[in-house]
Amino acid sequence: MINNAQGDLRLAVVEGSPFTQLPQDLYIPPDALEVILDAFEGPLDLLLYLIRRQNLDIIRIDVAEITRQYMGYIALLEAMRFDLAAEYLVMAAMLAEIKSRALLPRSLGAEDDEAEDPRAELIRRLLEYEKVKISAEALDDMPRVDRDFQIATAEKPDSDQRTAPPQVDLSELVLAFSELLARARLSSAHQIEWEALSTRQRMSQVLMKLKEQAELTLSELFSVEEGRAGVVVSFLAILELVREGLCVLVQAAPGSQIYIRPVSQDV
Amino acid sequence: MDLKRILEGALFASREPMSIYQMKKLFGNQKAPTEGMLREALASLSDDYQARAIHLVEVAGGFRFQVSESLIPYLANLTDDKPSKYSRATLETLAMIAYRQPVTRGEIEAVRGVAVNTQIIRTLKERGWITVVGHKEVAGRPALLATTTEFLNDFGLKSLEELPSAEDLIVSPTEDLLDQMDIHGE
Amino acid sequence: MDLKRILEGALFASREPMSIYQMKKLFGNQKAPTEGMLREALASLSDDYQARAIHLVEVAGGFRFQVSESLIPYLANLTDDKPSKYSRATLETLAMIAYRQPVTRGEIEAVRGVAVNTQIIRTLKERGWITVVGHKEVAGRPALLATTTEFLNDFGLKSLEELPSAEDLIVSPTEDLLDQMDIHGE
Repeated sequence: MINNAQGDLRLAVVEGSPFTQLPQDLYIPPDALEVILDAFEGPLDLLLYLIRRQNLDIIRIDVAEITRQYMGYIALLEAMRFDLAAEYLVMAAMLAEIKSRALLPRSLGAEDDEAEDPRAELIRRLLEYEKVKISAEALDDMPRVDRDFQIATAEKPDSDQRTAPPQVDLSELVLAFSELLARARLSSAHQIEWEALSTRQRMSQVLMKLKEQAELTLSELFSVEEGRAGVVVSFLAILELVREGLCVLVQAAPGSQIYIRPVSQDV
Repeated sequence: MDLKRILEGALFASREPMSIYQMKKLFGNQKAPTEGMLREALASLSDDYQARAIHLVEVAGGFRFQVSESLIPYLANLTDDKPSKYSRATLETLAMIAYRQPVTRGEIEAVRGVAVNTQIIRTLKERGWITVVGHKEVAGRPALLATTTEFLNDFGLKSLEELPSAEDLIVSPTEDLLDQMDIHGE
Repeated sequence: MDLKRILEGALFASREPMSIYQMKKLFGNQKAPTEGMLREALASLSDDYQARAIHLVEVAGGFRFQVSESLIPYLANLTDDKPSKYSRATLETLAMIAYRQPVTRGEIEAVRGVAVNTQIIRTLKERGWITVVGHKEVAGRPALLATTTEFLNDFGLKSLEELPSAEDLIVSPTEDLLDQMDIHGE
């Protein structure tokens, strides 16, 4: 068990080894920053991490030290031009305020102002957030349907034939898709150009054939009856499959038969 | 046919947990068994399956048969579909709703210290785990969110009280936090 | 765990009949039992259920547990005749697969902005409308989903090209979309 004096920052024990000099520990390899920012669920989470890392008790945090470290992260993140959520900056301002208050002489008749003590408020928020964080972990550890257990069912007896499956009208499907597109367009991040449906359909067909045969000659995928347009569609589909890394084309020697295969075959 | 057999067949035919009410409904116009009789038959049925790979369990929505957790590694070999994993943000939002319900999005944001993405709420609603139970009578009338019976069913719970107690997880910060950290130590 | 228990659990967890091939697949990289061993275990399992309300039966696609016909009158009391409907999430997922195939679950999620529940994929597969046509060679080798011939038949289409262009619909939402909505008017 750790036995350091509470609040003695220079004697924190991290993963079993004593730390006497915390500041160096703040260094983070630049490429890890993005990972770190992703890893935190917000300023409270970051603060909690800084506190925990030193095995400190939340209610005894040394605001000056934590502020220094927090500012260190923020400065690094800003230097790396990460888009910091405003919440991180609000927290920085709050910490700075607490720190400056702490520097003021103790009394000055401010004792009646207990409720407004920003340090107490910060500690309350940290404790509350930690509770949520731990509850979330506990929730995720609980056995969950489909992940940790399955529902046991048996087929209903024949004649009863399960209430007919839902019927879907073609227009419902189109409407669902157009609404989806409209929504995706709002979050314009997904402006992907897609090939014509005929090509995508052909891609599916090629993959389906490859599932049965594992290898096809190119000529097997073209059919004369489809005419020129059909050949073009097949050709585009094959190119797209190769481009998306779903298939490879193999030719033993120039001028010989060209084969198409799925990228890897589970034998 | 005896009561136990009827219940057994009906439970296996149903995908959703069956409540006592639904079990009574099985008998239509005939005289339905009493709740006591049903529970007795269920207990006996549960015994029958003691040594098998499936078990009768009770969750919020009623009773259902469940395949043992020990089968999961085998079943995982059958399918490509990996069960959805949820991000920390989603889990924390769900935890807030489960433990503090009914709660508004603003209240969740206040505790987590960050904005709650609309998509998280949508994911949880779509999963059927949360629902809007009303609106708070403050400016903007924000929706009050709560967990559903389906949430309890999917987590194998009979009621919210069975959720691990958040208070127990951190008893007293001053003393136990250090212990906690040792346990969860990264 | 013994073979019989594994098969029992798997058969109850599966929604479709299980073939001998799939039963072997349960064992992943471990040494799979032979067909003889499997059939022996199945026979013994079938005996275990002789006197119960469910039976192990062999159908075209393999083996499955089936609720005894004697339960039909009881189960009939449960069904209310309200026709079921697919959720919006299911329809959107199907639409994504129809229009963007072959597509991975991750790609569907990227456009929808919400995790796609395993359940939805399973429902659509069971309905016979979608199938796995391959795997994408990226981390995790996600399944590539596409629609089936049955999908085309059920929607009265000769080919996917006959799917109405959804892009056209959002170009002039004011007219077409409203018409569309009139059809279903909520």
